[in-house]
Amino acid sequence: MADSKRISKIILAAVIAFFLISWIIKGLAIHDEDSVLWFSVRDAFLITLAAFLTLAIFSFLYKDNPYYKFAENLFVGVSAAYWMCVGFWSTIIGNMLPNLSESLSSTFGVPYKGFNIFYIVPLILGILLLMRLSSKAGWISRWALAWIVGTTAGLNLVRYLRTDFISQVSNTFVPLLVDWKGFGAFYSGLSLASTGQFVMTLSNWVIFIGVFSGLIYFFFSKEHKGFFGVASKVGIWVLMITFGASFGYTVMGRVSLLVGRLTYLFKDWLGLIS
Amino acid sequence: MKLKIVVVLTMLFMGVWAMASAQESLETIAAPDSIQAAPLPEPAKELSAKDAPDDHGHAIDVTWAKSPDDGERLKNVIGYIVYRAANPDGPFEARSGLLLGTTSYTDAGALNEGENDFMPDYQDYYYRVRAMTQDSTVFADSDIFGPVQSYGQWYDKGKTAVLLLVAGFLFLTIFFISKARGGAELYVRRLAGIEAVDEAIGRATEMGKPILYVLGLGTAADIATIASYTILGRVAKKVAEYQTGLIVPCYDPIVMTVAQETVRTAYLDAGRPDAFNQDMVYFVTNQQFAYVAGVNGVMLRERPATNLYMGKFYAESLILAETGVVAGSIQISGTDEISQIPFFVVACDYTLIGEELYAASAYLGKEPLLLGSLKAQDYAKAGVIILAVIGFISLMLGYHDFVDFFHVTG
Amino acid sequence: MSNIGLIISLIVIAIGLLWLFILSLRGKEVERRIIFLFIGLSVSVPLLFNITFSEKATPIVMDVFNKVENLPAGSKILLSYDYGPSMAPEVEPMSNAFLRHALAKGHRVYVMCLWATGQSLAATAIDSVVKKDFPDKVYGVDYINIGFKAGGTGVLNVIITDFRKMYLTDVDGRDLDSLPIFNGIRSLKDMDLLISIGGGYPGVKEWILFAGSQGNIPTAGGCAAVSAPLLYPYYPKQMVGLLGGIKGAAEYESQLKKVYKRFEKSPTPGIKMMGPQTLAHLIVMAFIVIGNISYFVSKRKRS
Amino acid sequence: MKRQLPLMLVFVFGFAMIIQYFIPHQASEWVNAFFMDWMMIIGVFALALGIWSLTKVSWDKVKYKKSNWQYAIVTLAGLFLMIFFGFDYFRHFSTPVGSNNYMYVKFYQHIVIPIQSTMFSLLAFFIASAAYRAFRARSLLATLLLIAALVIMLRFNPLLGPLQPIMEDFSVWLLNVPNLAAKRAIVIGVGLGMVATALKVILGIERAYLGKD
Repeated sequence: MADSKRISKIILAAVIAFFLISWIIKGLAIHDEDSVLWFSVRDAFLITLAAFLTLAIFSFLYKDNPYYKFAENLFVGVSAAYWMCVGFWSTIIGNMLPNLSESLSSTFGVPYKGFNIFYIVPLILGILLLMRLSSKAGWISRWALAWIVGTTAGLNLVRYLRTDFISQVSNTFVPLLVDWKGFGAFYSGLSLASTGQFVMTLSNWVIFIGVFSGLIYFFFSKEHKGFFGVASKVGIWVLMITFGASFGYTVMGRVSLLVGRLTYLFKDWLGLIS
Repeated sequence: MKLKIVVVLTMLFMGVWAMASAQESLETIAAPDSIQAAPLPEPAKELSAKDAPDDHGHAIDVTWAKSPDDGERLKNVIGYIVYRAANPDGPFEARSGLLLGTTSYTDAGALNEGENDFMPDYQDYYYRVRAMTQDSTVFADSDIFGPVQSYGQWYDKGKTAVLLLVAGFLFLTIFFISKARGGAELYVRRLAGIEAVDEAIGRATEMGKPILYVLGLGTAADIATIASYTILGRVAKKVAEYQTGLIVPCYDPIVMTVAQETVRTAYLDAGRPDAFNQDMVYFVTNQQFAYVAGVNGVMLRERPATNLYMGKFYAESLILAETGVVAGSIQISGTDEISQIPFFVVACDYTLIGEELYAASAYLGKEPLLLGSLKAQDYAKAGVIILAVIGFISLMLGYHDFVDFFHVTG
Repeated sequence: MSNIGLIISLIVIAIGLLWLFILSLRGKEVERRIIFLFIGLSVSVPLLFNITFSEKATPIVMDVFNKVENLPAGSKILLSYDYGPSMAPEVEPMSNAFLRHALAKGHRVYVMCLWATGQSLAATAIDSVVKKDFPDKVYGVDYINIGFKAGGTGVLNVIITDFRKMYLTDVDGRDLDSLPIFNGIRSLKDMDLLISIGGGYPGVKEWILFAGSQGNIPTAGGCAAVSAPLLYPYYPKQMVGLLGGIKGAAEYESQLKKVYKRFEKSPTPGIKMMGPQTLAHLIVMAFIVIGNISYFVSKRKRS
Repeated sequence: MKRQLPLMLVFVFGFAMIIQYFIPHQASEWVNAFFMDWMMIIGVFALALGIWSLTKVSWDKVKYKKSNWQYAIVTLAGLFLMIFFGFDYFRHFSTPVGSNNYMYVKFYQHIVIPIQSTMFSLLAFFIASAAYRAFRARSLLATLLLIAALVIMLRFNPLLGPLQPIMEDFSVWLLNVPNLAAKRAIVIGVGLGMVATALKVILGIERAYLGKD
């Protein structure tokens, strides 16, 4: 126990020393005659800090460790505050205040739009929500919650139906025989070109059967037996092929992200590549 | 005098030459170098204008028939410009750019007074369409049409398909729920992912370890999150009965508030209000990856026996699920976010795919009322399949009205 | 020196994989940290040692290249930068390659944007490519940047008949008529090739529908990998060709290098990005194979 | 009052929003715009609750010296430093709305952004470990998953030689056709599930979230 504590202390010292040296070297590297010394020191610090945090997160891949814990907790705190400030400045000051109070608007330097009584409502609802902090009157906050849940449920019910559901249903109406001019023409013009009749017709059939069997798979009140059994099996096959394909396709994007991160380390921090 | 004659003669000559060349081919006319004065084209015909349907007002649809010289005869009309005035005598101002290959235009203005281009409702407007040639000084104006007024509608006819669907589905749901209330037995097939939830809670109790419930990155506005609350309610009730621990880190503060209320209710239902602690459900941060970092920390340090991911998830899904594997937890996930389902399928023990997430709350509750709505969903799916078959047949027969009905506008 | 490092690292990776392969034949599982290590290596080795794979241009990319190549010198090519910073890593290599190719061939290049965010990206790209590789090319004679105009497809509807209804000046406020490159240019129809880079809205699709097909002007595109499948249906009828994602960019760059010796030393970010991509894909596939072997071996052992 | 009124509010506003969707009139758009605005404003109040929750949980950790309590101090320090910088406005009345405090911006650029993109890039590692573990031909379904993934990944392989264009065409087809069909089936199912859930909430059948007492 005492040993492992000593080892982690040594590691800590080594890490601190390493990043201090890196800071100094970076500072020397970016400093030239024209730049102010303090700016070089500061910029070098920020680059080194970002590199340290990057490596601290990567160290999580080995195992959970104090450096990851440090980065994680710092990240949580800073980001929560960041969004709090953004919300306050852009929404409360930028959006609500100009509709409520002239004097406060001018204090914060936002153009006053005229008093609008409708902006009292969210203020009241917001205060109702804050009543949660009181143990006695906490139930009042449910009024605000009820408004939020009701509105969003109604809002999304129809909007989702329109944007996704109906457009997907209507797009399923595809001709199962593309440019059909009889079997003779079909055979003579047979080609594997992606815009050819054969591939288009085949694709439309796959789409039709895929959607059909996929929907059968999602039937809850029918036992998957007989016809339903076969159809739902085809459905889950199509789903699995799709999942595999999407997975394989995503690898590229994820590798690009890692390339971006390592480029930062190798180029911006260590200067190994140009 | 002589000069005048020369000019007139030249112009005459050019006019004749231009006319002759105009009839040769479209290419010569379309050529950019042809700057000769073209002969006057015929104006557009049958101009008409009416309030744009199914909208918020402040817009007028203008239609006209092609000028006879558009594509035929002189072939010198290349497009049209729509003009509008408040009086039949003018002044007319251009309301469109040069419109190509179309004979209709929606003249829309701003909605509110004081904005640029404000177009008040219930006011008379007069329209005129100008047929343009390659040479912007050679054009022909149509007759004036008017007066016409714009106004807003109270029902959008383009959304009838949605209305019918909502009404039909509402009817189905109420019908099956009242049937279920009447005591009818409704069969529901088993869903492995949901049966696993009960087992997983039992396992956590045996191991004396907590359960981690992640509501995802959805905001209070996502219906997937609403579905997740109800699952959380059922899980929390069981957890309270078994006296296992529960950890619910939240991404959205409103979701956190609702989740706290949900868990409190569940503990009350289980008869253990004393065991409820508000801090079981807490806020982490509403930044995607900071939230993930925090939840990862919880997984590796508290070592929950079971991780449940229910709701909306984005790129973080795989980070969460893989860390859960490292921590050795049983993992059950459910999301309607299609792009993330593959990662959950690959990394979790059980995954509720899409609609199964919405069915889960009904399953866990086993309440007839909720099962009734599942039955309604099934009938609606059967309806979609039938519609698709009808659509396919009607396309075969060349009858497009049926398909067009489902192309919702607006 | 770097070659030795490269060879050593590749040998290390190969031996490592071989060793894991042998272990898998005994039914052993690979620890996840070893997989992580291999992924880290597969991305950083190509980055550090600049490994590149020769990319052979596929027909859909080759068609774009040939179109640019076979136009007579002095042809007019319009490049539209329709993307923002988040898409830039994937598509910027394409726009740079197009710019290089067109200028090297002696074409006149007209740069514009349908995305507000494209304007500054276009300006920096022109600065970095033209000023460095083509110091003799003159702004306003060989190339021009007319910048961004709001309106999306509306802009296309107008400039297909008349540029000057939308654009009176270039991006720096110079009168178009004072710049020789715009002599005799009236509309998009005077262009010999339109190239849109960026797969969002408005993007390649809108250029095809509202400009290319409308005015019968050859149109080509470059887009992020995600949007490529949505554009394939337009090829080859309405679209000359398409560069899809970083792979399309890499193919174009290698073709460019093959034909033009002068670009041997030019940066090829597309090809560079493909090194880590290819190696990482190979590693992931290798691990899938290893996983299956150890699965079957241990299954047989048990039974 | 504690339970009936909220249920009524849900019902009334739920249906109001559904009806609002079918009315194109300006008045209806106006209601919608207001509601969206309100939601944003209430969201900020809720965020205050969130910050309170985060502070309380972290503070309790420090106070009761729970495990890893030292790191809770880091959270609190980050939180309050950033809030301090973000509200620094009160000392600089000249800055425009929003926080342009130098340290606030730098903290964001050099702490939030690098950690965020590094967390995101961890996916490159996890995608490999997940593929290794899960893509095994255990069953027919797992095999389909595995083959589809391999086919798509192979499109990148320069070693394939002349087979590569065919592989590419096939992977594009796979992404465009079966992929589209499956996604469509999921979307249609999800749509119905959403409507059913929303209806249950509006009708008051599903009310777990509203508390009981």
